[in-house]
Amino acid sequence: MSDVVLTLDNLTIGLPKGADRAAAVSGLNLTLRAGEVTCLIGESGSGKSLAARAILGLLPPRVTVTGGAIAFDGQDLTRLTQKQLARIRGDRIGMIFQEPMTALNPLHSIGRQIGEVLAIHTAMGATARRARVEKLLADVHLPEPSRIARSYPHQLSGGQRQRAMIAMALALDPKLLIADEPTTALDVTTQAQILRLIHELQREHGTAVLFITHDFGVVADIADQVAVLRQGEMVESGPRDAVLNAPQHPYTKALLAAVPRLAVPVRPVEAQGLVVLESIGARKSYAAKGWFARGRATRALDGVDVQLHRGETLGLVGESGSGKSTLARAMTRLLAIDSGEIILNGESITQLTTKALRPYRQKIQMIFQDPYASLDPRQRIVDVIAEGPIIHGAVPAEARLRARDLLRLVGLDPSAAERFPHEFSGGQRQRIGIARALALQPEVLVADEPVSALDVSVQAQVLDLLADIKAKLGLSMLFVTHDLRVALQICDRIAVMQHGAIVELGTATAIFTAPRHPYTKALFAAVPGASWNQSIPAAAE
Amino acid sequence: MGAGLKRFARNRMALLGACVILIVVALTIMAPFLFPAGAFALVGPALQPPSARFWLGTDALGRDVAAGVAEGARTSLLIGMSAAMGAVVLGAVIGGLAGYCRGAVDIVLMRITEFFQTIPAFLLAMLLVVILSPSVLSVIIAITAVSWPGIARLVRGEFVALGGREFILASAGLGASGPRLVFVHLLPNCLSSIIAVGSLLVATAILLETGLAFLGLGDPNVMSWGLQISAGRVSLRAAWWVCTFPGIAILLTVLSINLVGDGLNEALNPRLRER
Amino acid sequence: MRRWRYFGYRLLFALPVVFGILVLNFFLIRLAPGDAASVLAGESGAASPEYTELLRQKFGLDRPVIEQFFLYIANALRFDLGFSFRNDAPVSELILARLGPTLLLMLAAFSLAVAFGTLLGVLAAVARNSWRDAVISVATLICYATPVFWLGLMLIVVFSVNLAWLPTSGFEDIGQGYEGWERGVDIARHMVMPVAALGLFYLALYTRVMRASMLEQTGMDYVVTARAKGQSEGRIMLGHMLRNAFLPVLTMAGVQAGNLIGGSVVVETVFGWPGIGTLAFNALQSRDLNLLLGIFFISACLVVAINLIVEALTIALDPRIQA
Amino acid sequence: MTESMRPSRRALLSSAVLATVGPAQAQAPARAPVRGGTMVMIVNPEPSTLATYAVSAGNIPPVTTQIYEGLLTYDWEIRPQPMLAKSWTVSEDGKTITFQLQEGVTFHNGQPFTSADVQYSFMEIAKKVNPNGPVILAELQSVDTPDPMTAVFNLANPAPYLMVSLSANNIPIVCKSVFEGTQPLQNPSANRPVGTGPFKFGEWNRGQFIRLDRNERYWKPGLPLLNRIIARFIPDAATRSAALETGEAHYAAYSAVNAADIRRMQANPILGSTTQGYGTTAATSVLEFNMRRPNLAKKEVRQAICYAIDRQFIVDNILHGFGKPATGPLSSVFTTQGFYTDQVRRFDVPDRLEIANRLMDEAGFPRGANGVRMSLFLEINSFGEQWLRQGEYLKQALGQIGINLTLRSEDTATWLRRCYTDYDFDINEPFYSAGADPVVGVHRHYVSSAIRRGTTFVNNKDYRSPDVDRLMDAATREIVPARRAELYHEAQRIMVEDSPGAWLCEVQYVTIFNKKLQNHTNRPLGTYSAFDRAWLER
Repeated sequence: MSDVVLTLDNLTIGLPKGADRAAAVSGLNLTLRAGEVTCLIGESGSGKSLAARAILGLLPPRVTVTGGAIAFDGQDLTRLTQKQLARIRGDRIGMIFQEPMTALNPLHSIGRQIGEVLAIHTAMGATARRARVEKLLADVHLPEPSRIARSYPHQLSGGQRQRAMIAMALALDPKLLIADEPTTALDVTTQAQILRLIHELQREHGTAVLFITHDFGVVADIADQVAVLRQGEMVESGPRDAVLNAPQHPYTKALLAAVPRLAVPVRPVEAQGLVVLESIGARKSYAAKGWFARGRATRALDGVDVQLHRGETLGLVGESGSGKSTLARAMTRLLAIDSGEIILNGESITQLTTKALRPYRQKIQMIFQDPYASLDPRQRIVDVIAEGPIIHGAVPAEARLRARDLLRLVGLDPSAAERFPHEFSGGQRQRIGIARALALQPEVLVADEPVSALDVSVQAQVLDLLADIKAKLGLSMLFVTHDLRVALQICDRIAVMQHGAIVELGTATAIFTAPRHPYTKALFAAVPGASWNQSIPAAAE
Repeated sequence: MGAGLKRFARNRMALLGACVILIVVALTIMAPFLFPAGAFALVGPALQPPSARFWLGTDALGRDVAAGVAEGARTSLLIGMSAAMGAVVLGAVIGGLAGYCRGAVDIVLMRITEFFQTIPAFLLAMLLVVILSPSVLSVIIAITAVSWPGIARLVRGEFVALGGREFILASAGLGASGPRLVFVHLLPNCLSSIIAVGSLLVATAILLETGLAFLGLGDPNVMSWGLQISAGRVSLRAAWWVCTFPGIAILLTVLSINLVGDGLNEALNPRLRER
Repeated sequence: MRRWRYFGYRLLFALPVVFGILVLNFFLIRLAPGDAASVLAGESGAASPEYTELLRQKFGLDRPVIEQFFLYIANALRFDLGFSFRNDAPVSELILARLGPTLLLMLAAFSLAVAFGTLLGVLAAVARNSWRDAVISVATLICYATPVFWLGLMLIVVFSVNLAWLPTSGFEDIGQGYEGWERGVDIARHMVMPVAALGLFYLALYTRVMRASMLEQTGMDYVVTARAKGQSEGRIMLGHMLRNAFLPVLTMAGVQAGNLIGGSVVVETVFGWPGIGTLAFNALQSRDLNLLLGIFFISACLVVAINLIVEALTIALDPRIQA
Repeated sequence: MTESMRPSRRALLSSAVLATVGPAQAQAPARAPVRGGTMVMIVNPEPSTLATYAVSAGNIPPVTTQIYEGLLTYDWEIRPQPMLAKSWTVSEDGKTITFQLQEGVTFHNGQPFTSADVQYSFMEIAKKVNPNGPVILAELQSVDTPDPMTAVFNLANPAPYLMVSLSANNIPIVCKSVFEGTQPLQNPSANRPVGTGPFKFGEWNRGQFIRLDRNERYWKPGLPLLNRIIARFIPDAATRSAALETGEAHYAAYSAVNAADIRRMQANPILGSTTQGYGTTAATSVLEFNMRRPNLAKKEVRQAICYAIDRQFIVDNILHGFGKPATGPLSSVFTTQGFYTDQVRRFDVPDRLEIANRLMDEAGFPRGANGVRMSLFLEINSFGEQWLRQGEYLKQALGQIGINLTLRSEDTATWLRRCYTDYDFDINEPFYSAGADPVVGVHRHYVSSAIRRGTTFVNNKDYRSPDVDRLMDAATREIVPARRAELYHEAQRIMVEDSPGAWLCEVQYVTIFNKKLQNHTNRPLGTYSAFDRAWLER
């Protein structure tokens, strides 16, 4: 097809002794062409980011390229000194990162940081540089480029920061752009915009792009070529449609199967049960930080009315800051609300003291997002799970015995009981979290983004487990997620939240097939790989 | 914690420090046997240079400097550890209250803490020792009184950080009571930071104690390195050994405690470890 | 600008702190046993009770404590800190006379410690795990563990008595009639050892903080970004990491301001430096209440002022700070 | 005498040898004096005030005696010599003293010196605000000024001690016009003194130095020789020694130099030393027993303590040899006047420990299970490190006779209040200088009329002996020296027998000076007199 810009030839990246495997990446072959987006996709630990960083010689200390070559512009980048590499970086190869907040120097203005690229690689004077920076900022569709140039990173939104990063990476019109999960930290709607921007600029300039991601939806949206990486080895590569629609390797197949589809699975329609948990007009605002920030309080909940019926799963969907987590915590009384009522089984629990609340606690249990933060690192698993029953008066020995049963229930070996949280993987920890919640035999399970920190394959397993348990135990579940695909998979009804209010509430099918609110529509439009998602066959299992 | 100790054991400097501290501790235990007459006993001629009979020489009254160093180790360690312990307890209570209760309690307690950090610590310690009249107890109280704010801020910071962690929320969601949250979850989780910082505090306390004693604010009935130096100071140049050896003792002890404290910090402090 | 408005708030917040210190100090010192008049009488040999009473009246010690307190606060607001009966001079005059040398000593020790601490910290961090790092680390650990007074005495023995390079003590050679530049050099020579004795501990402290801070910055994403731009390592260090790494040092420096004054008590005593530290110790010994109150007040003001300067520097260096 | 009873911080180290040192000048000026130069003397600690007329702290006169002058000065035998008084006559009955004053003397402010100034200095200043005025001038009824150059002192009773108490350090002559109509304690000249002396006050840089400048119009022709005197204040002892060794400072008297450093300094070729110049400031370290305490009310216990202490040890190890054991309440400096006697109960006998233990048994204090008979507190004198050393020694020494001594170290104010107001002490370890006459420095510690609560450095022991009261009262008025000596001998025997205190050591002060500094110690008052004839070699 077009010109080859960069070739990875049997690239092997060694890890320091004591790592879980010898090579982060072994024998990777990849060809990047001008005007093409090549997606390197893999789960966490697959070595995809290190492969990208190796190109620019930006590997962390003690991680080194131990074999193979990186051919760029007739040179083998692995043989260049740091000094020689520095001349290429930023000039002929640009790079953007996952977290634009930390990737930008917090103490320098945006203009200065972009201008720095120009100062390093060109002979432009200060005025010329300033003009060029503003032009670049305008190119990435940032409003008021001169103001943005004077701003500091913390004064911009996440999307604006990533745009500025892109402007910086493309400042000198490089032949290759390396994008290391550039949209992972962003909300879906912002992600869609950034993806469009990269696509647009790349088409305009004919840049070759190496795009690192873990999301097949993103791949579907942006990739020309796809390479799938597992444990440092490439298991499959090829044109996008070939890989997505006709995967050859079992791993690719399994990954694709795990991707939640943008579709509502067929599930038996049940009669709506009684209301178990209800929020009436819940309001909550957070005072802004700082002592003198008068009237700058953020309204996290703005009079929310919502009802959870017995036996159903209600999804709360929204982007960050929409108030969905706040609502979940308010409804479990982990957070006090300013006004309104929280009603459990017809009783108001809004004003109860910690002590008075205790009997109600066991009826509502929560599952948290971060499997690393949600378990006390100093507690054995058995104590984690038995803590609830013990608090509620169970005989400790019995509670511990039951903890082992629960471990079996969530698919873990009972021998796990004596170990500490750090000995488990993310998915396993999330199972432990579920076991802890179940230990109190609750009526309502509140799951706050329970799968968003997990790899896609693990995510599917945990979702299955939740659905399974819910069905088995006849629970009601409040399910908080930012991912519409996940919500459609698991929820009976979905509430879409924006700015602390529910903008649309309906059955999953209704929301999916006939969204009414513009924001709901926008969310659907922004789902990565939306069109592909709908088209793939439900098979692959 | 076990893994932390293993990490600690791999730190050679910290192990070296621990060895020195063990030697100092052994010295305090053996002092009554090595020097049965006590450190104040007039055992020989005044200002004898180090010799076979008096390893570290004698001071202006003919007391054995070695006996003083051995007995002083006990005092310095006693004062250092008690003051550090006091500061840790006081700081943990205040910082814990502030970090757990938040809100107005937090603001008031942290203002008080800042306030105590602003007052020149050494001047305050001097003042307290004079008000309470010099004794081991008053020196401990004075050092405690100026050392707690750091711990308070540390504990508060940890409590606030941990309070936002999901496992605390999870426990609260299980219906855990306040004391349970504090003693089962919050405190054990910041214990390693407290131990690390607390151990460094022992070193600071010993330095403070010697500083106070240098200015004549030590307990006159108890031998301590500070007292030895302040007594030997007048004859520093006629008899260098009188305050040289206690000085070296201070230096080594404080250095060792710092090494151990740093080692503990690196081994136990998860945030440092992640780096 | 919002950021400087924030500074204004900090300034505003300093006032209650200062006032609180005023209140606390007053009552704390009143708690102490002993009466200044009896000390003064003691200095006078065997004074009669009538004479002691005369002194007590002269200095208002016979008034109720509350009355003394309000008198003190009212006067302090006018920066009139009362009269030191022991020194037979107004407190503010005594302190002002001593303020200069102490400020000079503290600021010199402080700025040198920060400057060299930063430099050494960077050197150690750059050469991490090399012999240079090891030497710097060991040296800082030793400085960190050395009692200040001991260090001072050793410096005198070595550099004044044995080598005769530097004067033993004092602020300047009185009676030599030095003027202008010569006088400056003379004072500088007198300052070398006190500044070294006071500053070495903080030098070690800042070196440690700076080293750790630099190492922390090394792993930051923005450093990778700068590298990805093609920036050279030297420029990355100077242009990007240094300023970020310096912020914790600055914060630490602010926290340590109070301790610096404490350290100067000991150092000033050893070197006969005519500053507030010596004055404070003498005042404490002789239970000169008004003078002590004044010294505590001024020290606190000094600490608050240093903290404000640190705050201003932080604001200037860190654009993230705002009200 | 104003120096009396001051627990001098400088004191400590020194004394007894001094009376035996010959009166000859310490140095023989071989070369002709040179004019000019700046002398740097170390004064420690820094004076709190220069109001020497109202405050008798011992660190003030080294500065103020350069500025103020007295009516008299003294020769090596403490015989009165002319100063501002050119001559004097004492009447037969000892009740009238007539002074003829120096002519042509002016104060530093230009005012001429007249008998009105003398009258004012004695009647308005010394008698009223000088803390020692009530003792020294108790008998002074009035001062007449028949003409500007004559002052007549009228006494109620003879006062044999008065004529040895008229030097500048005791009663300085101030300028009447400066003080008239003001409160003497608040007079601006308190810290900017105006006198008639060879040096004028220059500036006082607190914490650092006081500068004194040559008085160009000094009444003694051709004097002073020095251009300037700097009194430097260095708080740290080691640093003071170092300043002398490096030649930064020329002169340090009293205990400015630590006893421990003296031998080394004496070996230094650029430095010299002398024990002269402390003739009227002989100092003795003592213990005071609180006889209100039942234990200490027993004479046997007090004597036992006296026996238990090895005074020579204190001299050797705490005073570093600069002193000698004391035998009783009068210092051996009073040997010249014949007042001193060592024919008293002696505690330095070979079997002193056996005697002490026997006395304790007899007093009814057998040793307990742990060998302890009783526990007592010792109040540590807060005026210097050496007192702590002495306390540490005493703890060991008294341990030998079964007394468990606990040291209590408090700040000066608390110490003074405990020992002189609250009487809440067991044993106190002060330090007194005897003054030029026993009336000034000795009586107040032992006569029962001096039991005055709240007054520092008087009889705080609750010692009440009618015999001693009677003997001392008689000695105050007795003008025949031999009879006076008899009275004192008898009093010493009674007091040592009663042992209301223990007399430990007479301290020998040593002055360390740079050998370039010449002719600095030419009077018994030493640093308490002007350096008008001192000069510096170039």
